[in-house]
Amino acid sequence: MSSNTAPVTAGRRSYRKARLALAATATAAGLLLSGCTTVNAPAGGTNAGSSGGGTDYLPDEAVRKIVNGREVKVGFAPPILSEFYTQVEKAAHNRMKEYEDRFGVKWTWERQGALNDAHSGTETLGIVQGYIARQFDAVFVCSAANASTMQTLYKQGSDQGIDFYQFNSTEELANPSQAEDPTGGLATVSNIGYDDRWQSGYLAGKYIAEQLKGQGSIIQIMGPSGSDWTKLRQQGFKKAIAEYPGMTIVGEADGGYVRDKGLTAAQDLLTKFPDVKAIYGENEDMALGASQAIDARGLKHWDGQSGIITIGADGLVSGMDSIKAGKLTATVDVNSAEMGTEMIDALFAHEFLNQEVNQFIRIPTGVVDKSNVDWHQGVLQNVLNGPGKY
Amino acid sequence: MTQHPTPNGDGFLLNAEGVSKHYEGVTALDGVGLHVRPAEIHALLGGNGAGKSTLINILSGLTTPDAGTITFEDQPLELQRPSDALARGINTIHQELSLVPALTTLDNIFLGREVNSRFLGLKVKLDRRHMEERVRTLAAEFGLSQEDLRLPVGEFGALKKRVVEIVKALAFDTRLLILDEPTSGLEEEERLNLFEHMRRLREKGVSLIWVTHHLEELYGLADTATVFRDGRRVGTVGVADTTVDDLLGLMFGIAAGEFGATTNPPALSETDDETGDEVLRLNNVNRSFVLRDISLTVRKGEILGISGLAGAGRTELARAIMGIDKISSGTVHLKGKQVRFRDSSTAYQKGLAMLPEDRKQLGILPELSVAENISISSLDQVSQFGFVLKNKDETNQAETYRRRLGIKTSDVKEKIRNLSGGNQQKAIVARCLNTNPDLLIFDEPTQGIDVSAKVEVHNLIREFTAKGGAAIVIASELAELLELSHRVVVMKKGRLVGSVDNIPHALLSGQFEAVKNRILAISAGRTES
Amino acid sequence: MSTTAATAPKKNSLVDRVGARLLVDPTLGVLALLILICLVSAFTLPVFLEPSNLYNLLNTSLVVMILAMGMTVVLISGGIDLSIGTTMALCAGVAATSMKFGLPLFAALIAALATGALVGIGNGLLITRLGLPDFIATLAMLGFASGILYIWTKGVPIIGYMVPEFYVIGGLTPLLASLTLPMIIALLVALVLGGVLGSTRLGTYFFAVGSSKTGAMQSGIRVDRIRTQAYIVSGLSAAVAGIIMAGRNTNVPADLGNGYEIQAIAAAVIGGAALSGGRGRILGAILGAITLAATVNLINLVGVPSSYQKIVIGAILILAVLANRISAIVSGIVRQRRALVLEGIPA
Amino acid sequence: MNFQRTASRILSVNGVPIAIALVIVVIIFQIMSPVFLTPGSVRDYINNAIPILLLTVGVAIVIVAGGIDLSVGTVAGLSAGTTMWTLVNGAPTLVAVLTGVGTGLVFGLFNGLMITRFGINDFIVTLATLNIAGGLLIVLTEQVPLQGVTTPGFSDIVYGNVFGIPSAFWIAAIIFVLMQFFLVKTVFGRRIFAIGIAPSAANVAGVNVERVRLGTFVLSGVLAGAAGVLLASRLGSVQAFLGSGYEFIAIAGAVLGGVSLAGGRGSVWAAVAGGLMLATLQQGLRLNGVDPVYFSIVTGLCIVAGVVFDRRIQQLALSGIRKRRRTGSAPPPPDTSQEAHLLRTGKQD
Repeated sequence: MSSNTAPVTAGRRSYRKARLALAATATAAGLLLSGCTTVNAPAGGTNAGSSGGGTDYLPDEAVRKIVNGREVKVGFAPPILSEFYTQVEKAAHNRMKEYEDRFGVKWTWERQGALNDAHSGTETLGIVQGYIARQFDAVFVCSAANASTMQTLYKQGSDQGIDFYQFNSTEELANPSQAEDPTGGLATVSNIGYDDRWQSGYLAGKYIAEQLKGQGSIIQIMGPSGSDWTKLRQQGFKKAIAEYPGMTIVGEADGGYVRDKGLTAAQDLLTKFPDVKAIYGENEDMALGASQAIDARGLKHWDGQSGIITIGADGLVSGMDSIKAGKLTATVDVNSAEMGTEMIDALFAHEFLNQEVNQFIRIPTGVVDKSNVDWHQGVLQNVLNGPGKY
Repeated sequence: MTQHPTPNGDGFLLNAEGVSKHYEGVTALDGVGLHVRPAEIHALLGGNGAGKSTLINILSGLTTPDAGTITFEDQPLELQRPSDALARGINTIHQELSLVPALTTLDNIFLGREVNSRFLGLKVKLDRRHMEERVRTLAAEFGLSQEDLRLPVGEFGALKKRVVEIVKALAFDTRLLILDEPTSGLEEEERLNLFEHMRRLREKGVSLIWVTHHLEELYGLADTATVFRDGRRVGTVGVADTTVDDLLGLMFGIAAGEFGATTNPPALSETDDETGDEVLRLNNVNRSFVLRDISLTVRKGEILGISGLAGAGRTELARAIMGIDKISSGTVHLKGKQVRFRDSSTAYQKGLAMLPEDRKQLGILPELSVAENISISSLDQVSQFGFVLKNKDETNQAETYRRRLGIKTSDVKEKIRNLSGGNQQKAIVARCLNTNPDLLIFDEPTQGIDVSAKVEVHNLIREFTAKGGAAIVIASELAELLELSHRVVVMKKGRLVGSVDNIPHALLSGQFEAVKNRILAISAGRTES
Repeated sequence: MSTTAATAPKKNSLVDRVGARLLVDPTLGVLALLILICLVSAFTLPVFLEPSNLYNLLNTSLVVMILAMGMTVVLISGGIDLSIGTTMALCAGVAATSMKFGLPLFAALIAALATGALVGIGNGLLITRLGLPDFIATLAMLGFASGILYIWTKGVPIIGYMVPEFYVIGGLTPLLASLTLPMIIALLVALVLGGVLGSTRLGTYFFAVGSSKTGAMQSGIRVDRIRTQAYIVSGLSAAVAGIIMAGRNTNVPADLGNGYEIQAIAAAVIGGAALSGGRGRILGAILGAITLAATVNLINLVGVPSSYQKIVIGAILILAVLANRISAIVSGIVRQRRALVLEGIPA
Repeated sequence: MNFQRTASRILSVNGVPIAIALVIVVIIFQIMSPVFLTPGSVRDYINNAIPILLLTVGVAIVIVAGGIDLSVGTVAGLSAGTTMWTLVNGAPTLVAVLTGVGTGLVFGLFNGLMITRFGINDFIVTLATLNIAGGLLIVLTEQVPLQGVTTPGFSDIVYGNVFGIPSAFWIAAIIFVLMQFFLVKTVFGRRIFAIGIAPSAANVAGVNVERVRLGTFVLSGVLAGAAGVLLASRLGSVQAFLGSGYEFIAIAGAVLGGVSLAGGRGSVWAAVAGGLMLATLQQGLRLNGVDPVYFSIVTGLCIVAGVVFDRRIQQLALSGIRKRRRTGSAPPPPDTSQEAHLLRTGKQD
C-alpha cells in the first residue's frame, strides 16, 4: 500500500466555520490539544485551505434567524458500543446542546450501533439503509465495511437528499492518495477523524523511540488481524520504528483489542523476549493487559529513565487513570471529544449555513503521558459531565 | 372357565376402579378395573393396543389417569412420577429397557435408590462397596459376575441388559412387582430362573402383575388373569380353571377353538432333503472379537434357524452378512459369486434384506408414514430415474401390502408410530419383501407382538420361502424357531458349534422335545455335533 | 445357569490393571497430544518448557478450565450451554458493580454467584418447562444476558472496583510465593465437581439423564430437575469464572465473555465429553483447557503471524478430537478383549 | 366439519404457524412505521436477508439429517472472499461465481468427509472449519484488498432487475424451490429424513447413512458458497470478518421456523419463514428507531416465543386431526404414553 506516503500529522485545524462565534470549552480544549500534538512530524497539507465562509462574523441573532427553529433528524451509527464511541457521542451531545441554547436548533438524535460485527461492517449497512428509508436529514457513520461498499449506499441516500458524514473511519485505506485528492471521491459531506497511520501508529512509535533514544527492542500486541484499524496503525508504527536503525520489533501477538488476551499475549512474549524495552498495545485495553503482565513478572514500569514503556491508543478515561498510577507510560489520545464536537460543527455548517465543509477534517491527536495527563483527563471529564443529553 | 366374583374392595393389595386415559383424542383406557390380592401372581393379558402398557405406566407413575380411583394397601395411590411408585414399593420392569447405557451395572441397579456413606460428616458419598455386597449373590444367580457389575451396561447385548433389568427389580423390597413381558428375548434357563424368583417372591408375600404374550407360561405360575381388549377389561379369571383357548377367546373376542394357531405344525417345503440352489455361502467369516470362523450355506426355499445364548453372536452375524458391520476376514458368496458389502445399501441392491431385532430402535422410522416406511429400502421402484419420487406409486404400493399382509391402519399415510407393534412389524416385513430379496434375514421377527400378529408374521415368512426365497431366522424362543426352520444352527461365543437338520420331519414324527433338548445341549456346550 | 458366573474374576497384576485402566480412559487421547506438544517443543522451543512459561500458561487456562468443567457437567447431562460465556461476563459485572456500590467483598461475591445460579435456573426452566431445545434455549439466554449487559453498561466498561483483594482473586497478586488464588479455586472446583460426578447420587443422575432420559425417568429420577441442576452447576461455574475474570481483567467490558462458550465447549470435548450426553470427565476438561491455552501460547511463542492463528486453532481442534477418537477405538478394543477373556474366549 | 379438519392439516404443516406469525408481525410493523413496506425498504431488507436465508436453508438440511453445521457463516465469508479475489485478479464473472461456489463445496466436502470417514462429531468438525475458513479469509484479505473491481455482470447478480424484481430475489427463490423439491420429492431427500429420524434404523433399511450425511454437508457448503457470491456482489468488497456470527442466526432461524434440532423434521419453507422472521424483526425494530442493544433481548424472546408457539399450534392441529379421524374408521389406539410424557418434559434426544 501507500507506506511510502509522507507521514502527516494534523496541522492546525484548518476548519473554522460556525465555531468562531462561539467560545465553548470544548473548542478551547481542541485548540489547546492541537498545541501539544506536534511530536516532531513533518507538516502535511491534507486539510489545507478553508472553504472560506463568512459566518465567522455573523452575530448570533443572524444565525438564529437562519436556523429558524428548524428540526434536524440525525442518525448515529457507530460500529460497536464502546467507551470510545460513548465519549464521541457525549461530546456531540454537548455541542448540540450549545447550538440548541444559542441558535434554537431542534435535534432528534438516534443511535443504532452494530452489536456483533465491529470488524465486518455488514450490520451497519442495514442500519444506514434504515436511516435512508426513514428520511433522516443527516447520518454519522463509522463502519468497518469498505468504502467501496459504503459508497453505493451513500450515493443512494444522497440522491434522496440525505447527508452522510463518516467519522473515525479508515478512509486512508480506500483512498491512499487522499493527500493529492482531497475530495476522496466518497459521496459524503465530510469525513471527520484522525489519520490512523500517522496520528495513532506513527505517534506511538515516535514516542517510544524518543524515550529510548533510538535504542532497544519492542514487542507489540495487535488488534485482530484483518481489522482495517489494525492494518493502518501497523503501517504508521512500523514506519516510525524504521526511522530508527537501533530499534527493532522482536515479537508480535494478537490481543484482539481486549485486555485479557493482551495480558496473555504480553506474558507469552515477555517469556520469550525478557529484555524488551517497550510494549506497544494498539489500544489502551491491550496496553493495560501488557502492563499487568509486567507487574506479574515483577518487572519495572518506565519511570522516565529505565523500565519498560507501555503505550496504547484511544484516550479513554480509564487509560488516563492508569497513566497517573504509573501503570501505563503513555497513550495516544485520538481525541474523541474533539471528534464529536467537530462532527456537529460540520453538520451545522452544512445543514444550516449552507457552507461547504472540507471533505476530510482531521482531528488533532496527541500523546498523553504523565506530564500532561491531568489536562487531558480534565478535558475528558468535562465532556462526560457536560449538559448534552439526547 | 369361571368369572371371578366382582370384588368389593376388601382384602386386595391393589384396587383400581374405573381407570380411564385419553391421549390427544384417543381412548387408551376406558374405565378399567384391576384387583390384585396380596401374594398372588396376576397375569395381565391382551393383544397389542389393549391398554396393558397404559395401565402399567399409570401404576408405575409414568403417567396419570384422567379418571378412576386406585388404592394400594388401602391408601389412595396418586402417583405423580416414577419415584412416587418406588416409594410405595411398586417396582416395574418395563418392556422398553429402562437401563442407562453410560452407567455401570451396579449404578443401574441402584439408580434412584443409592446407598450413601458418610463423607466429611455428611451422608453424601456413594457407598459402592456396600451396594455391591448387597446385590452380589442375586447377580450371580443371574450370571452377572463382579466384573459385570462394574462394566457400563452399554457394552452388554440385549439379553444381558434384560437380565440386569430383572436383577434391578428384584434387588429391592417390593410390595408389588410389575413385569411387562419380562421373558422376551430370555433364554430357556434364564426364563426358568426368573419364574423361580417370581414364585419365591410370592412366597415372601409380594404380589406380581405379569404381562406376557406366552399364554403357556401362565400355567403353574399365575394365579389369576385379567384380560383387556381395546382399552376395556373383558374378564378376570382363575388361571387354573381356564384353557389357553378360553384366554385367546377373551383376548380377541372370538369363540374358543377358532384360534388354534399357536401350535401349527411347520410347513414342509418341497426343497426339503434336496439341495436347492445355493443362495448364500459364508466361508470362514471373522469379525474381531465377535465372530469366529463362521461357515454356512443357505439354499433357495430354505429357512435356516440360528439358535444360541445371550451374546452368542447371532445378531452380529446377521449384521455382518448385511454389511452393516465389517468383516475382518473370510468371504461371502451370493448365488455363487463372491461379494463384499461395504455398507447395507449394497447388500440390499444385491438381493439381501433384513428385519432387525429391535423394532422401535432399528426397525421403524417413527416419523415417516407407513407407505414411506415400506418404500425406504426400494425407492428405485417408486421413482423416476432413481431420483424423483412418484408419490402415487408409493401409496399404491403400500395399499397393495396393506391388503395383502392385513396391516391395520386407516390410511397408509398415517405415521407408523401410531400403529400397534404387530402392524408395525408387518410393515417392516412388507419393506423387506418389496426389495424382492433372494435372502431375507429375520432377527426376532415376533418380539413384542401379540399372538395373532405372530401367526401372521410366521405365515409371511413361510410364504416367502415357498415362493423360492431363502430365509435366516433368529429367535430366542426355541419353540418358535423349530416351528419355522428347516434346519437350525447353534452359535456360541461367536462360533457355530453345531446344527440340527431335517427339523420338519423330526417334529412331524413327534420328536419336538428331543430336538429341543438336543439344541439346548449344544448351546450349553454339553455335546458337539 | 449362564456361563459367566462360573468364571471367577481373574486376579490381574497391578501393572496389568493400571495399564488397562489407562488404556480405557477417554482422556488418554488429549493427554497423549499434550505430551506430544511438550516433547516437540522441548527440542524446538525450549522456552515453552521454562517454569515461568508453564506457570503463565496454567494461570491463563484457569478461566476457560473452570467454564469447561461446568460445561462438562451440562454435556454429561445431555445438554449444552451456549450462554456460559455471557453469563460469566454478567456475573463479573454484578460483582464489580456491587463493589462499586460499596457492598462488602463477601456480599459482592454472593451476588455474582446468585446471578450465575439464576441464569442456570432460567436455562433449566426454558428447557424443561417450555420444552425448548438446549441449543436454542441457551442461545436465547446468551442474547438476554448480553443485551442486559449492554443496556446496563452502554458499552462502557465497569471500572473502579479493584480493591487489593480483587488482585488476589484475579491471580494478579499471588497468594503465597507463586501460588495464585485462581489455581486453588480451580482445584477446589475440580475436586468438588469430580467428587460429585464420581461418587454422589447427583453425579450418577447427571450421567443417567444424559445417557438415557427414558431409563432415568423410569428409575424414578426427576429428569427435569436434574437437567436444571446441571445448568445451575454451569451457571455457578460461570459465576466463579466471572469473579476471577473481574479480578484478572481489572475492568468489565460488555463483551468480556464473547467466544468463551465456544472455548469451554471445545475444551470439554477435547477432554472427551460427548455432545450426545452421558460421557465426560473433569480431568478431561482440565487437560482440554490446558491444551487450548498451550496452543495459543505456542502460537505466540513461535511467532505465528496472527492471521494464521485461527487456522492453527481449527487444526488443533481436529487433531485433538482425532486423538480422542483413536484412544476411544483403542479403549474399545481393550475392553472387548477383556470382556472376551472373561468369557473364556482367547482373543 | 371439513373446515376444521382442513385447518388442522394446514396448521400441522411444518413452517405454517411461523409463516402466519410472520404475516402478523409484518402487519404490525407496517402500522407502526409506514415506511416498512415501501419498495426501497423491502428491496434493501430482502437483499440483506437473502444470503443468510441461503445459509439457513443449508443448515436446515443438515439439521433435518440429524447433524449441525457451524461453519456456514465463515465459509460464506471466505467464498465471498475467493469470489472477489478472482475478480480482482481479472477473471470473468462466471469464473468468479464458480470459484465462490466451489469454495463452499470444498468446505462442505471436507466437513462431510471428516465427519463420516473419521467419525468426528459434526459440532467439533464444523467448529474447527469455522475457524479455518475465517482464518483463510483473513489471510486472503492481507494479500490484496478485496474491493474496487466488479464487472457489471457481477453486481447485477444482486442489483439487477428481472421483471422489476431484484435478481437476487429470483436467484434465491429458484434455489429455495429446488431445495424444497429436492427435500420432499426426491429419493435423496427421503433418505435425509430417514437418517435424521433414526440413523441406525435407516442403516438397517439399506440407506447409506454416511453417504447421505456427506451429501447434506456438501449441499450446505454449496449453499454457503452461493451465499458468499451474493454477499460479494451486494457489498462490492469483502472484509476479513465477513460472515462470522451468521451461523447462529442461521440455526436460530431454522429452529424458529420449526426445523427440529433432533433431526427428521423440517422443510425449506419452514427455515425460510423462520429466517425471514428474524430478519423482519430486526428491520422492523430498526425502522422504529429501537436501539440495537435491545435486539438481542427481543430476538431471544422471539425465538423462545416462536418455538413454543409453533409447538403448541402443531400439537393442537395434531389432536384436531386425530379427533376427526377417530370418528371415521377406528384406528388402533397409539401407545403414546411415553411420548406424551416426553413431550411434556420437552425431551430432545
